Amino acid sequence: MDKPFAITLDPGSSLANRTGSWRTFRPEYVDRLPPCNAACPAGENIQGWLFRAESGDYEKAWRALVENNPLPAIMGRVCYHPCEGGCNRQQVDSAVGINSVERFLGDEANKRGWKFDTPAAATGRRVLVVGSGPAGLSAAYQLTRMGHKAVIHEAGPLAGGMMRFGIPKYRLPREVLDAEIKRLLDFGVEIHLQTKVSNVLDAMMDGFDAVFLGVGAHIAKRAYIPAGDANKILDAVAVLRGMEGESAPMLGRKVVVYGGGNTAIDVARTAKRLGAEEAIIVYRRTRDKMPAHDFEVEEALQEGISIKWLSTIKEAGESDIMVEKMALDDKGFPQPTGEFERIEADSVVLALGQDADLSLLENVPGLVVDKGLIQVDAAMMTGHPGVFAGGDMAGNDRTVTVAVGHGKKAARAIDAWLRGEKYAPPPKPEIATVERMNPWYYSDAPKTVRPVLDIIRRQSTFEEVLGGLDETNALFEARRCMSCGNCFECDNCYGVCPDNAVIKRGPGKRFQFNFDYCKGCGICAAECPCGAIRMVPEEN
Amino acid sequence: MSFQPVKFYQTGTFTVGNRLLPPEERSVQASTKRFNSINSGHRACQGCGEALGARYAIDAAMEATDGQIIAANATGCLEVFSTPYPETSWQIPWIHSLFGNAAAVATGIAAALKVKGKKDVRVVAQGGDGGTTDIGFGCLSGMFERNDDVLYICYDNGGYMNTGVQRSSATPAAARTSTTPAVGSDPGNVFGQGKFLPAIALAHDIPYVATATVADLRDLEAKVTRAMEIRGARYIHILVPCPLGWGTAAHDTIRMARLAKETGIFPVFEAEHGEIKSVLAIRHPLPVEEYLKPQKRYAHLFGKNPAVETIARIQALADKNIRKYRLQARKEGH
Amino acid sequence: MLKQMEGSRAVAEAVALCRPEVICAYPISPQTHIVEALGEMVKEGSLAPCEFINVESEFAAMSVAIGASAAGARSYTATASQGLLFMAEAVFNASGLGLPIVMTVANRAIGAPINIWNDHSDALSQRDSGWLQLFAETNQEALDLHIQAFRLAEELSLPIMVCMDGFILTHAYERVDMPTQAQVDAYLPRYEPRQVLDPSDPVSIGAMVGPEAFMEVRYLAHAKQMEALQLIPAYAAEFKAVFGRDSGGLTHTYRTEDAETIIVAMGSVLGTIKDTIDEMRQPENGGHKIGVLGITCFRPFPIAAVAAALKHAKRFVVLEKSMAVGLGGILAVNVRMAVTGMGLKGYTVVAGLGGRAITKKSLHALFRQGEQDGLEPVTFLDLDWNVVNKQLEREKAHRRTGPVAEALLRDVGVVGARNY
Amino acid sequence: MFQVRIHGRGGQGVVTAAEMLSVAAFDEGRHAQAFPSFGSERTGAPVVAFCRISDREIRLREPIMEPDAIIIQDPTLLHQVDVFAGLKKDGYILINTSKTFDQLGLGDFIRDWRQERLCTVPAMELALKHVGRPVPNVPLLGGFAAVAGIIQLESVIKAIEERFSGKVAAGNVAAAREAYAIVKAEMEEARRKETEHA
Repeated sequence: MDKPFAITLDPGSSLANRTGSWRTFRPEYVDRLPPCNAACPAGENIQGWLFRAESGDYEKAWRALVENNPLPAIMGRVCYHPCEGGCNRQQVDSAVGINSVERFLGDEANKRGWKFDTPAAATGRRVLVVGSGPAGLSAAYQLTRMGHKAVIHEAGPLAGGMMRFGIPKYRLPREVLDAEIKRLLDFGVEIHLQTKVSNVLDAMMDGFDAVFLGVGAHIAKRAYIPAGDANKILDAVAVLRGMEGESAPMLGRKVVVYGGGNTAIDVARTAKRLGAEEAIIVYRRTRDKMPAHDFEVEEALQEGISIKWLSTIKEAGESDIMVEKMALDDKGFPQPTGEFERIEADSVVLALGQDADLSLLENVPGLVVDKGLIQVDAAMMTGHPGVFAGGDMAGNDRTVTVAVGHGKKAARAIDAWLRGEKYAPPPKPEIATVERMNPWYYSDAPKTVRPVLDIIRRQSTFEEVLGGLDETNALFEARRCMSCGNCFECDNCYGVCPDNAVIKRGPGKRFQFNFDYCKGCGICAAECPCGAIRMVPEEN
Repeated sequence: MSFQPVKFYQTGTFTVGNRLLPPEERSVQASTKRFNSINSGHRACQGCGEALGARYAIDAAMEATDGQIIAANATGCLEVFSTPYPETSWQIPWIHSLFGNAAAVATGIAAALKVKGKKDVRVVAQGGDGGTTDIGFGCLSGMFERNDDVLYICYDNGGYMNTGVQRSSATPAAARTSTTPAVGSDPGNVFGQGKFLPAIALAHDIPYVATATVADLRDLEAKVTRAMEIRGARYIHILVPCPLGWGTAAHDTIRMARLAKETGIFPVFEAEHGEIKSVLAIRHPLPVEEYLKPQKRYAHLFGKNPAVETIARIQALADKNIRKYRLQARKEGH
Repeated sequence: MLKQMEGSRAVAEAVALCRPEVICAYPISPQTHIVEALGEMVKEGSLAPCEFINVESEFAAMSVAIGASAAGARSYTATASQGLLFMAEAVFNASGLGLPIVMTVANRAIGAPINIWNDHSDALSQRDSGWLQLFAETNQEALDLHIQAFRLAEELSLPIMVCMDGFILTHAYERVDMPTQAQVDAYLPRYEPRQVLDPSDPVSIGAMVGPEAFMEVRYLAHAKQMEALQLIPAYAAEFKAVFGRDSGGLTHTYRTEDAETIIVAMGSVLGTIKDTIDEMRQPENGGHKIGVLGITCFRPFPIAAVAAALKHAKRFVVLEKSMAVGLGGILAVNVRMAVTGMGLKGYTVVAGLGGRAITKKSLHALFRQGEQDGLEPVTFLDLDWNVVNKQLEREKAHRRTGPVAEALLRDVGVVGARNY
Repeated sequence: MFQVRIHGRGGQGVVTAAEMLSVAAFDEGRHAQAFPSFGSERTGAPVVAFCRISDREIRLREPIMEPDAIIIQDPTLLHQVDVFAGLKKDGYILINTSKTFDQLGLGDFIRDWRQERLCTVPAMELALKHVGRPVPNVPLLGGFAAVAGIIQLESVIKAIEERFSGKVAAGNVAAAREAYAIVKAEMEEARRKETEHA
């Protein structure tokens, strides 16, 4: 067309004008550390596996999950999910039910028979793992992935450690535990049961290049309570371990549990299920000071367990105990009041904590033990080169999740050590705090409530109390993830750029900036829901 | 709601797109095949809300008509930054005639298309608030009352930004502009003046009137799409923050639009034949200060001696909008 | 076909024969009868396909025409006086964008004081708008000029005003030869726009052009008008071939062969001037050597044709229905430009403003005075000096003399008692 | 060239009358130019229209200041407007009235005029009778065909039929014919009187 000069122009000719030269700040895509990941003692990439679960690809999600934790079905039941405590979604509505999705994925794996990915080529190195609790299993798994041979020596008759002998069935059905252990065995982890290591250095001589100790803390702490002959005083470890034996422990009609930790709750709830008419927890402080998790306390109360707050047991008689009332001082410590009360009790179970059996470490040079805990460095190595430790024996934060984290960390350190290197964890990116995000974009979607077993059956059977999510709910829950700090391809940057300077690269490939036209306004960064873009000054 | 909320729990319908949505539920802007009706290389300020709003709207119109759009543009920022000789950013047939005649030019185009039997080709007129509510008001009203087959889109940034931020009849009360400076006993724009053109459009009983902001892309696209399903005079009034004129950070453009809507300052609704059919409810109610404070044009209301009464008057205006248009926050469904 | 009809109707029928596709109308006297007639034709379906749009202002009328023309439709509107001024911004815009709109201007005075009667102030106020301006002497010519205008406009991609005296022509019933549709179709090809808004070949029309190219754009507009100086006579010749009538062209001379004095004028007053000249040329009246040059095309101004027509005369008298306040004439300035250096005596006569009748009687006196070089450089025909002087004295004497127009009316007497 | 000036009031069809007169002349193969007084006067206001009839092209565009004939559609104008301005003494006058010139108070004024050129016709009554509306313009044209002899009655009737249709056309034709007859009779009477005087 013979167009009029200057007044009429050909379409889109402004591409000749490179407005990128206007820019003084440039946007940059980043991956920030989601607070859930940061909070996970096992170091799971939660956002990462949720991201895969969101698209309904549960197997991929599970595979991403088990890179850091081989026990998702267990974890999805027994983990106290500090991730959810860190979840940014709490500031929108409520935390994402990470734990329930994890359980869904773990169960799905068991149901579908998913196996771990083939390990790396064999290195020919052998590592002895002492103890088949979560720390040991985690270490053995990670070592196996890296191509090392991991051999577990377990003193007990069954693998699982405290997961089997400390956590009641109604919280962790044994077939779940067995299934995840079996997957590890199939993966190439070797477990020798009823193989107690009494001297670790001797055991190492048996062709091992390193050792990881994860013996746990199985020795119950005692408290002195004057007691008549007839009164039954038991410890919680024994009671819970007894549950795995041929016959259940005899606790009587009225059971008193002494202590305020999760174990105390577990015992009381177990007692109730064993037929006790009354299960009473006696605790010296108040509910808000109680170490047990609140939701467990709540569940226990629902099941009819009563708790005597601010009380200590002074003596145990034949069929009752004497309890002294306590009062909190201004520092929050309980002080005796001199006020007493008698409570009927057929048995008293002490749940006052556990110590580790460190006898196998006698004569190991360089090793340091402090307050019953073996001391390790940042790479989980003890004072003795080549001897690593983790789990309950190495810390006071005694959860399955912490143990799994210890095992993984130790495995990575052992791998480095075997290569004559020192393990250095990769630098952690900055945390994707909610201030770095634009949470307005997330629609209101309250957390899904997991099904809970009805109260009657909870008082009489060891069926699992907390149910799992079905697929729809699990998907819903996964999709509540805000993907903090990590691009989830919401197209916002692509859409909100006034200069069309964002290139959409296609599914899974995220985006890139077209710096020919980007003027550096920063709308993309401001409107990125998950905080995966930052503005940096242009260099001169 | 003017659009079917997407059943997607992560970000609902608020983000531009999402990898998990089926393609047909994604926004036009999410598509790699979107038209980019206004292309890169335009000379709009950093963070220009109007450039963004225009691309949102025209791309949606292009999508709705399979690319059969002709646009008439009033003089103003949009025109100046998009078509300085020898470059144009427009990828669609586009004409700029004058400041005050975009609606009439569009009427002419529509008449030409009708007489030539080109039923598929649709006409959009667009202008800023000055070109729409002031100088172009006569032509616009004429286009409305004749029910000409034109969609008129007003990009409202509350002033004559092209000429250096002067007051228009869409400038909000108390706002500072070059012609309503923040001096004297009553600084900024006068209360009780100005007009809300969407309401005047409603009074014409035209088939379709809607408001939108650049902060609710899905809503905006749904409205443009709906408008293109209808024949006759249609009007969409889009709030497009102006970093220059409002004195806001370039990156805050969408945020400001969002705050305008969430505070009730700017009611977002949709009407057919003079009757309001739906409103975009406030999601997270906020006091007007949240909207006013980031803007330098309201800076005189804050500082050492905040103009409490003035802020209260603005809050009252927002509250009135909330009552009048029933914008109260309500529970979001899944 | 010969018909006795009103000028407005004749123009409307001629426009209809040109198959306009979009017509926009806003009422203003004295053009209303034209668009009323067209509106009826569209409404009853005899003019189809055509969109007739009742707009809300002249500004909108021109704007609608701009849009329609840019979208490839043959577009037409009509206006006058205040209406033309009200659309002025769009008038300039239409030519700037190179859109071949044809507009009838039913010439009328411009207020204040408001006045609905004929003069050329309106069209001449737009002389630099970039439009071509053609002035009709008779209704026949008005009709013919419209047909030529569409062809010219579309060939040049420039808009054209066809100017006809308000009331004097628009409302006059007289004989016209109305061409047939076949004739018009043979003369006027389909509109092939130079630029068009079309989704299949998008362009941006109406870019902002800065100092680097604006002069060139303006020059090109000038060059187009210069081109029109060639096209207009050519199209008029072709018109004659098809329709058998001498209509249009740049200028028309009447009895100028041996004229020593040539009157220069535009529009319908040429008829009265011709009658006067015929009478003056009668031997019994002294056989005055006087003739008249009619300017048909005011823009582009036919400098060469005017110079050629005047070169053998001794003097020229420009009789114009317009006025450059503070200078004198508008047409006269243009004519003087054409005869620069030719050593002619030239006089400007402002006449007929606001519908003041231009009578043969006055012309006889005026022309005789002109022949004897007895005219002031700028003369106001039939000016009531009595009234003017009274007011001037009043203003000298008092500060608060009130509005001039009203004061003059009091002096002149009651409007209703006006002589016809 | 024959020049006619028609006086009346807004709404009485003054301009239409001038136009129809031009059409009648055109139908006879002559040139004619009809035009109004270009005012914006409203219903009831005094209105003037003009018509020139000639065998040659009419170029003159000035208002008719020296008419050959005057048609007065509304006799109440006689005392308000100088309707006779410029009319020569041998000119024609046709007034819509059922009164005589004397009764209208014009006796002295027309004393030395050619009496057979001065006619009245009750056009309003004829219009009401035949058309049913008080529009005197068409009957007056019928009367004018008689009085001036410039145009034929048949041409007027043709012009009526071009302008109107159906009942209105028929009524107007009848009114025009009757007016023509009335005026013809008046003129005969006047001529007879003049002959008597002579």
